[in-house]
Amino acid sequence: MYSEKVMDHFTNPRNVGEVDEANGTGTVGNPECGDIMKLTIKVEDDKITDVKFKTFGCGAAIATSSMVTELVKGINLKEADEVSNATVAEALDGLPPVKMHCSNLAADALHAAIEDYKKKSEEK
Amino acid sequence: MYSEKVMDHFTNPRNVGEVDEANGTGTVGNPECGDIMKLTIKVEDDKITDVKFKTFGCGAAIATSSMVTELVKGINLKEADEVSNATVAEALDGLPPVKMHCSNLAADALHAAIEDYKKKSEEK
Amino acid sequence: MKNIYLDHNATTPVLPEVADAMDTYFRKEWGNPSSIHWAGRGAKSALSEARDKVAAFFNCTPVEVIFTSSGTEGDNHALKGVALQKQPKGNHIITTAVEHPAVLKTCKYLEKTGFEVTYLGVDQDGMLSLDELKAAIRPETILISVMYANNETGTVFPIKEIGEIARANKVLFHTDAVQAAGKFPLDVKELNVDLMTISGHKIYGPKGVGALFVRRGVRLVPMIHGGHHERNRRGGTENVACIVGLGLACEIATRDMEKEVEHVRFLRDRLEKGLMENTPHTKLNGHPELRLPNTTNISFEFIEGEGMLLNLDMLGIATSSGSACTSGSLEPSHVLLAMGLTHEMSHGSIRFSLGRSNTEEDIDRVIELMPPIVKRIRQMSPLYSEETDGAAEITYSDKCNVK
Amino acid sequence: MKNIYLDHNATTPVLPEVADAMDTYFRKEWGNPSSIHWAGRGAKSALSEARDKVAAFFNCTPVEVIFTSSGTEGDNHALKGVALQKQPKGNHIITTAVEHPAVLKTCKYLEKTGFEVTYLGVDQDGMLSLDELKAAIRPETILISVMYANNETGTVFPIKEIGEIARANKVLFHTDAVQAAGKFPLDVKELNVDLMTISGHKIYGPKGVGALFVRRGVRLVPMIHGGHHERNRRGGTENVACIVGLGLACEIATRDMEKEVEHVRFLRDRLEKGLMENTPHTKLNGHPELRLPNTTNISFEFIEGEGMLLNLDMLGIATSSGSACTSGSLEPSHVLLAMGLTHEMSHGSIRFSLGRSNTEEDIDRVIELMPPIVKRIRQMSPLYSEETDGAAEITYSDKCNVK
Ligand SMILES: Cc1ncc(COP(=O)(O)O)c(C=O)c1O
Ligand SMILES: Cc1ncc(COP(=O)(O)O)c(C=O)c1O
Repeated sequence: MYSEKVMDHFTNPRNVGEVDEANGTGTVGNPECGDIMKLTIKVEDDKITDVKFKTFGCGAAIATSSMVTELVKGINLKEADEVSNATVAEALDGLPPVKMHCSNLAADALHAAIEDYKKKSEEK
Repeated sequence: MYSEKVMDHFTNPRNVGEVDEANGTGTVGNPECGDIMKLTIKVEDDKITDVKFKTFGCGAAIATSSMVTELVKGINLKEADEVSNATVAEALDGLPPVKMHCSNLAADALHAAIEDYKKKSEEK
Repeated sequence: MKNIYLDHNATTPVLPEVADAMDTYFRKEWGNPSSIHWAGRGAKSALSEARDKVAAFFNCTPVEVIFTSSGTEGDNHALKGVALQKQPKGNHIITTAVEHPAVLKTCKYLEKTGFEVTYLGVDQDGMLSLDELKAAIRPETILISVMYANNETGTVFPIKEIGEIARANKVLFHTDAVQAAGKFPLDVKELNVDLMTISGHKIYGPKGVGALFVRRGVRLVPMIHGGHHERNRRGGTENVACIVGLGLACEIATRDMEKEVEHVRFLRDRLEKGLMENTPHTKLNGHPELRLPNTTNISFEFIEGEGMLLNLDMLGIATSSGSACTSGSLEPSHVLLAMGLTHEMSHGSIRFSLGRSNTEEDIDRVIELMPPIVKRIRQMSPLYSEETDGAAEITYSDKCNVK
Repeated sequence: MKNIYLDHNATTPVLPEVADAMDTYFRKEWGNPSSIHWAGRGAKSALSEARDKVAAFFNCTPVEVIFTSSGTEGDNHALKGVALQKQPKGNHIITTAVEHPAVLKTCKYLEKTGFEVTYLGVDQDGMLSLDELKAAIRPETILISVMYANNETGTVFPIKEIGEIARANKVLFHTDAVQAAGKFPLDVKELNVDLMTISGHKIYGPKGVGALFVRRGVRLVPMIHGGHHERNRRGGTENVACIVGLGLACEIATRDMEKEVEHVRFLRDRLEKGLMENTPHTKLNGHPELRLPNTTNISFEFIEGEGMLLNLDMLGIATSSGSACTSGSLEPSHVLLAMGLTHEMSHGSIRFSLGRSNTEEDIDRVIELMPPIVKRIRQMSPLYSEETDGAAEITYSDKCNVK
């Protein structure tokens, strides 16, 4: 069902957990929808220096979460803004059609975390 | 599908043809119904001394025709009157349910032939 | 004495390679294709390979294939599925008087539930008229269902032309290609059909499996509701082994078609000629040219088919009779009656349908053995006079003995 | 590493003796049972023997058995067949909220076509209330359809009592016995049922075949119209080989039932105990006693089922998850939701369903391998806090990411 890359990220997920001293957090989804993802980022000089995830969801949800953390670690916010659901799915060599919705979660969580960071920095 | 007795009577039908100098003929059925049977009998002293059949119909129709001729050859008219569809079917060790209607033909033809004989003798 | 099977339109033997392929899915890959664990994966990919093969057979895409449990289910699903889906738009269906019971009985049922059905007649060769078809189309016509080839006579209908007419009138078109499969290419694009039914056991595959082509965009009300199988179009755990068998049978049918058609046509022509030359009072039923290459249907005057069939069977020769004494009365073939045959002639028909295993010797034996059988049964018939070698004089009673 | 199959409620392996019996009907007796010649006779008598065996399984007469292409078809046929037949008399059907989709989706369809359906709820053990059932019966109620045993939780309903209620109220009663077959005797007389569905592949027989018991005198509108098959009740050339397989599977199921039930119950109890003792935050789903002897369904809090399933699969252990991400959204089990579980707990369920080939070593291995999997996935879950070994504080967005 899943590509090798998906299974790799599912089996050995990268960047699980919560970033110490995170300055941006994105939580998307809720139990009624099925999937829940929480992404924490640390942004320094407009760059995502650290990122971690915690995900409640199916194999695809975990793999996309893991993949999105890999994709954005070390890049600047502007580049991160451009990471879309399609980017994540592609990086995983595709997802089964019935699972495509899961890849929405990862990019959404990322953008929510960036949003949160920006809001917080404005407040400062 | 058919009992051994049916197949025997179908394969080696007894008394096929028309009785020479028959004094009773019964024809029942028509092409629309499917089966047609013509029974000719020779009655002497109230006794069926000869009987023959010709039948257009399925295996069961031929077997019942053959069987009815065997059943009534040599018996008197009163006994012949009592030969029913059930008698014929029983004598053949039964017929498949879907073929039960065929056994109606043989007894009907017999009774029609006897009727015909009686009518003719009255006319004399 | 070797048995000779001449009833391939009733069913065909399963090819050994098909049986071998299926075996794996009973003994090793018995998993449920809906399971995502190891046990289901083999079954799932087998299903998808079989779907590819059937799609190639139809010249369509795999998502346009729905697996069914028989040709009969395919016909039912196509007709009822379209009828119920389109009911708000129209209630008129056009079919022919010579369809298989899978279509005819379904139409009779639909008539009871508010649909109107036109049954197009056929001429003495069993052929329909395209003009009559065109004239039958109304604004409320939602479906035309015309079989590709007739199972009893082998007469082949002009499917491509009917498809064009249907398309020009924006009416959906279903064809029952159960008998045409393996004998003609079933190119749904070339043929302009929207729905097409096939059945495994007529093409050397297993019984109890078939496929329905449904053109992308054509929506059907499902007939069997349940899980997410077949993209929500047909519920029920898939018969993986039989579907694998169907897929392979389709592949082999395409591979061998040309050779097989040539083979059966040669033998069929020889049989037909031999039988008709050796026996007086016969009539060929079906179109002289536009006919399945393996089928010959002959009426033997004055006698009834089952008797011939039983006699042939005793000699190991399997054939089929147009006359079916199944439902309490000796029903003559609705196909032959529609072609204008009398009841007697309809009752007296025998269908010989050939297949890949038949040989010239088989055929010559049948040609030799048939005339004495016919002669013997004619001698028993009240409709036949031996003296004149013709019709006997007989007056019928008008009452039927059937209740 | 030996694979361990714990998903017998999804499908069972075909017994080698069943596969052997079927083989004959692909390779030797491939005839059409409707043919009266030599080629059809073997198939015909095989069909009749299989029917006798299935009738013995139901404790009914052979004419009360209709062969189908799946449990799903049986359920559809029972529901739609009764509904359409009885439509003039009434339009109300009673079923439960926890039926298989074969019943639920059919009811949803019937609702669209003018029927009213009452879906009885269940309590936290998945049990229904007979009082609620009685209260739901109305003058226009034509059918009660309640499954014998639930496929997800194994909860067993009081069929005999429901049958008595139905009979007392002169309402027809159908039960989907697909999962109960082989685990309880299916005596239709004892149970007071009018219609009962079984499926071959849940009792070590083939997929794509099933049977529907229809009590003599109960008339159904046919679902698949066609030839005279199954006494005009279900058209389509019979899947002789699969039907033979079903017949033998029924015979073996009866023969081995007692032994098998004892075997799987022992292992299931061991597994259940082992899993729940070794892992905190678990919940048993289903009735503690009135449950299939082979089934245990456990929710692991804070995590989602597919992840566990995939991890188990990587170790060769086949199970099933109540959470199905198939139709574009992660759907939690309708059965578990009906029992009052939260969405999280429904998502976190795993079903282990045992069968005859499982061993004590299998079970002990699963008991050992499961806790680290659960731990690992919990560590990834935003709902779980390792520090407190409990629920994490988290605020949800209220928008779903699913379109
Ligand atoms: C309770 C129940 N009913 C019906 C079915 C459907 O049977 P089948 O898989 O033969 O379509 C199943 C199994 O999937 C089941 O568990
Ligand atoms: C033309 C035609 N349509 C439909 C069918 C039905 O197919 P099946 O035997 O698979 O039910 C048959 C064969 O019986 C057929 O010849």
